[in-house]
Amino acid sequence: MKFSYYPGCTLKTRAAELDVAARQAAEALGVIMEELPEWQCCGAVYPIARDELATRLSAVRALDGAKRLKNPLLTLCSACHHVIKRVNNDMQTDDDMRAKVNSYMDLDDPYSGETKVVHYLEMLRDEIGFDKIRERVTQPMKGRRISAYYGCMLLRPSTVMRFDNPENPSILEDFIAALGAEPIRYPYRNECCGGYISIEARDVAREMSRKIMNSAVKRGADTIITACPVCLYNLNENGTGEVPVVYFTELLAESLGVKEPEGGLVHAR
Amino acid sequence: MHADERKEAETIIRASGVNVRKCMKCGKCSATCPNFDEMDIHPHRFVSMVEEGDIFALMQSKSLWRCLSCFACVERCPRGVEPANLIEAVRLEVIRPLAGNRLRPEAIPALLDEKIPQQLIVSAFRKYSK
Amino acid sequence: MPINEEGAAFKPLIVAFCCNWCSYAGADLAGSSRLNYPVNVKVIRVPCSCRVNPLFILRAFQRGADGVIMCGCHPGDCHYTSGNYFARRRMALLFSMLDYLGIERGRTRVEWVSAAEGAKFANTMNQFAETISALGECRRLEDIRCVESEI
Amino acid sequence: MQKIGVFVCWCGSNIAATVDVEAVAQASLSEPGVVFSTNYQYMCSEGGQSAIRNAIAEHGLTGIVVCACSPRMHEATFRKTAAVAGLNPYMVEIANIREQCSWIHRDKEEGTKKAIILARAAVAKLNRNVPLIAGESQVIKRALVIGGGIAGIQTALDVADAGYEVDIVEKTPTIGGKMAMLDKTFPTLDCAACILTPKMVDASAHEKISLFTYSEVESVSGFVGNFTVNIRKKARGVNSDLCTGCGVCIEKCPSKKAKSEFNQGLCNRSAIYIPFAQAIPNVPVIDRESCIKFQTGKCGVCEKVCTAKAIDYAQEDEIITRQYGAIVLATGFKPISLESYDEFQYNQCPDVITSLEFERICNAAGPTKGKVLRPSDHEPPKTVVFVQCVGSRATVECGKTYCSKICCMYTAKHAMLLREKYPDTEVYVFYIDVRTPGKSFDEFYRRAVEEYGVHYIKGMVGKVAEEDGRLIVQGSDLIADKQVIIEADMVVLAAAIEPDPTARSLGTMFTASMDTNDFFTEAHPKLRPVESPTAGIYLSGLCQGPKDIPDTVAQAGAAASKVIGLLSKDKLVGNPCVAACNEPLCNGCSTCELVCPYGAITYEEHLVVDHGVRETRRVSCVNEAICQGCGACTVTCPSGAMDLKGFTNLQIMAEVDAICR
Repeated sequence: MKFSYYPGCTLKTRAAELDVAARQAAEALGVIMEELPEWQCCGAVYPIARDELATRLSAVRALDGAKRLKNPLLTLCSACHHVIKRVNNDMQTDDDMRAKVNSYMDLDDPYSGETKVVHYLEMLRDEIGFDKIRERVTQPMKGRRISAYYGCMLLRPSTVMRFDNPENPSILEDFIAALGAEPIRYPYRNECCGGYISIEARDVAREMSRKIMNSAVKRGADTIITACPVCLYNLNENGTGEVPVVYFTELLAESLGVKEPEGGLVHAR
Repeated sequence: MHADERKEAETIIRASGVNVRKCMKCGKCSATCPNFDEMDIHPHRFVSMVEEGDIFALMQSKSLWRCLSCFACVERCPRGVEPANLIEAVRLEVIRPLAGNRLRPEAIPALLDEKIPQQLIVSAFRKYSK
Repeated sequence: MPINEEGAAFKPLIVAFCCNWCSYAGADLAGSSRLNYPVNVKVIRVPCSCRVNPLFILRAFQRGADGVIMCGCHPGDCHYTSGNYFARRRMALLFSMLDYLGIERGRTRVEWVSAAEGAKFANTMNQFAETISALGECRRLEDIRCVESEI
Repeated sequence: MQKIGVFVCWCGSNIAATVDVEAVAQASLSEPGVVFSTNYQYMCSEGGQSAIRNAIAEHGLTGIVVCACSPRMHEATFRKTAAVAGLNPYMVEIANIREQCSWIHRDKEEGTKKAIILARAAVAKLNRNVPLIAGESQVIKRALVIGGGIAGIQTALDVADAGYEVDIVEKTPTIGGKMAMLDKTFPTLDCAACILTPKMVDASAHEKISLFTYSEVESVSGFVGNFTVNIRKKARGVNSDLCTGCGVCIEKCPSKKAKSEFNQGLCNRSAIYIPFAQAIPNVPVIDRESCIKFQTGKCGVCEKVCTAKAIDYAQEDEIITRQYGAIVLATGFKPISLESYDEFQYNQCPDVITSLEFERICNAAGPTKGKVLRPSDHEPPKTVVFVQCVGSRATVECGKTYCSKICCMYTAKHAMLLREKYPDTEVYVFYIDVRTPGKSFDEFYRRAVEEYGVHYIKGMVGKVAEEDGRLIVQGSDLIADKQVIIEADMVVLAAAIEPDPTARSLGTMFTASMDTNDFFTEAHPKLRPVESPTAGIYLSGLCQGPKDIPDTVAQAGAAASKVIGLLSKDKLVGNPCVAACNEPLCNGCSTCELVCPYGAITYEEHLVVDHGVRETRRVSCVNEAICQGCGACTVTCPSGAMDLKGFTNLQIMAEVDAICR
């Protein structure tokens, strides 16, 4: 199983754990993650406005890079996945946008959305299968009560993202169960953590993050996992601090026995 | 309506790709918004004010900087109206002209802590500046 | 838009065969919903799309039609249970033969329009007229004797 | 040579505004055969019709062209007019210059040109018309009603009371439908069972009505007045003739884990069951999926305890073939699935329920004996939130674009009943609009607000979250421009309603057309609201569109009167536009027989005169009573012997020529 991999800027710096653990786990699962030879920051927010052209180009470059290598494009950071998947959708469905982008990029072979964009979690679910992962787990997380925090970017808008049920997602819970832990569901797992607002109004992000964390803790979670560096930052820095928030890949690498345990749960506190 | 304002309304409708006339005024967007209390003009009013061409008031609105683009309103709207897209389009109208930026590069270092992920700064920058 | 010799904008002549139960009712609904479509679309009512003899279509092209469209009930919804299936197969063969004779594929079309699809009828006619406008006049099968005898 | 009169209608300004009617009348005078033309404000009015009759007499017309609205509207009218004046009704042609001309074209010059051409085409066709005489066919004096809810029951009773036999086919084990599940009915608050069960008993006791419950329509053939229908009687596993309805089998059945369909899955039932106490017939059914005997072969308790020896595990489905003159579709509705509305947590929280579930909870015969209790902990709720328009008026994929019509009223009813029974309970209703057009309806809703103190909040609910055993309802209050958070104990969702899923296959089977929402379409939305466009098929109740019980009963009666009108005729005048074989051209190849969907074509040895040679040949013969006039045979005939009266090859060719000239 081979993918072109788009790590994104944050995974090279502040969220290196997300990236490193993902690579370790992929290796153990026999998945080849081939980092795109050239990539740029995706821009972190999807350019909603239809007259925004330049801000779409870096995503298209990544998509076209994977197309030339004839690979599906694997993403890991929620924001990157959101941006790249939606820009890809524009290239598939918006004739006007496709024409403008292609005339700007001047590619030998025009790009029109041929690349399949796959999030790491989708890869685990659809390509490998959680049953297979359950078999590969060497250090099952018995007795652990883990909550998943989805955030916004992976789920919405569901008509484009097609990731999971946007109001009652289950992919991370299935993932947690596959690792041998007990998934703890709570109603705010798809509510916004505040995102970039914390740069301007930290109190707003604090209120939102606390509501999320409180809800999970009340139901007995001992850890929260996420796929998004901003979500992790907000929950850890603006939450109640009652339970650790880690990347899902860290847990994966740990239970597959390919990661030193001490690097895992004490992260970022 | 002022001619400039009418032009702004047209730009916003074009750039957002939203058909405001589809709105049936049920208020589910405002019911859904996680940051409702921080906004002076609420999502459902954004839709009706764009429909009425009341753009200058929207351009002054605090809501522009409080919408998180979480897409909950887009997801749950029963008629596919996409209020978040309208807010984005108005925000762009404010920051696109020179001196419209809300966030200046010089201001950033003071805002940082050592754990802030790059992605957060980039998103804030993309949302608040051009 | 193509311009003919007189300098007027070319308005293609389109003959539309519509079955009485679905498509003709759909065309009526387009009318009662006041949906515009080109004036040169002329509808001929037949009981069922399977009543459309290929000869009618050849005749239309022979007499100067620029495009012919046949509309019927959606597959499975034929008032006579199976008529539209016959029609679909007949037209597939006829259109392929017409293509061979030089009547481009774009000039012939089969579309299923139900009695509830007034908007679809109008849209279909608009698109079809646009396609044919782009193709220009169709003189390939025109019967020269008819034209001369009229002079 | 024909003597044709052309009559151009103004239709008030509907036609005259965009078509120069005088010019159309003048232009048609130059067409071959036309000897007279005129125009008039309303051709379909008595004045217009008498003008036609006079002209026929005065000018000795042999045919008329009426340039007016769609032939689907008034062709029949003008044919009658012609007949009164002594003209064969099939010597009438309509040029559709309203729906297909004046209403779609804004430019008067262009519109007039097109109208002239359409008139010319009609004249060209009429020049080749010949008088046609319609055949007659028998009417079988029995009606079939599909669906045994209030719509089907009412239609059946009305038809049976007029003296005709009626069969009701109902797919579930009992008649009664959705109304049997309801508690009270708006706006009078009388109990649904009290008004429905007597009707159910009447239907089962009526000597003219036969019930086929737990049965489905398998196939149909024939045409108006003469349908043949195969009905599949599904195996109950219980012999209805022997069963006494004592209920011992139900009591003793060891498998009691199946979800009760009648109680909306809020409680369980046994594998052998009757849906509810007043079910008709009072004969149990074995649900083979949950029956231990059928699943494992062991058990047989019901057989042992049945003193009447009515249990019959070996019973098989039975196909019954019956003939009918008329068929009524009364297939009803169901609430939509709330799978895609997880923001309301319907699938996650047991205390988030649908309105139909709430009906069962309110109902004295329901799972809680009429006490309003939370499904999760059987505690009475202190705060209840109703959410309206869940899935109605939505253009997104998972919703329905239409208004479900009944929700505003039943929600007001629920709110009122709750406040009456439990005055301490706070009741909130989130609404987008309150729609109460109906007799005493708005007064009813106002009573909920003014007398019962129900809190109506204009806005929608965005999210429901369960925290500490309570439901946090986050909604908007558009009047106050606020987001409100209500901590509730129960949330009731007014789910949109949609046609029963079986309607789709029945629609195909009966060629009864449907709209994009799978509601059956009526022959005319205003003037023929209870007839399907297919002759002999009638519509009753919610299968035609959202409606409440009073409307349903009214429509059921209307459908019954149409059925009675049909069944009261001894003979039906057929459609004379049928296929006809030109025998000298027929070579007896059988191709036409193969494509005929009705089996109307047979082969007979006939004496044929071909170019002066008399010989006996095998030729195709059309049974005019069976032929429906689709024309499939005419196109398939390799020798061109088959033609369709009223739509002959020459007629259609003439139209093509006229249009392309």
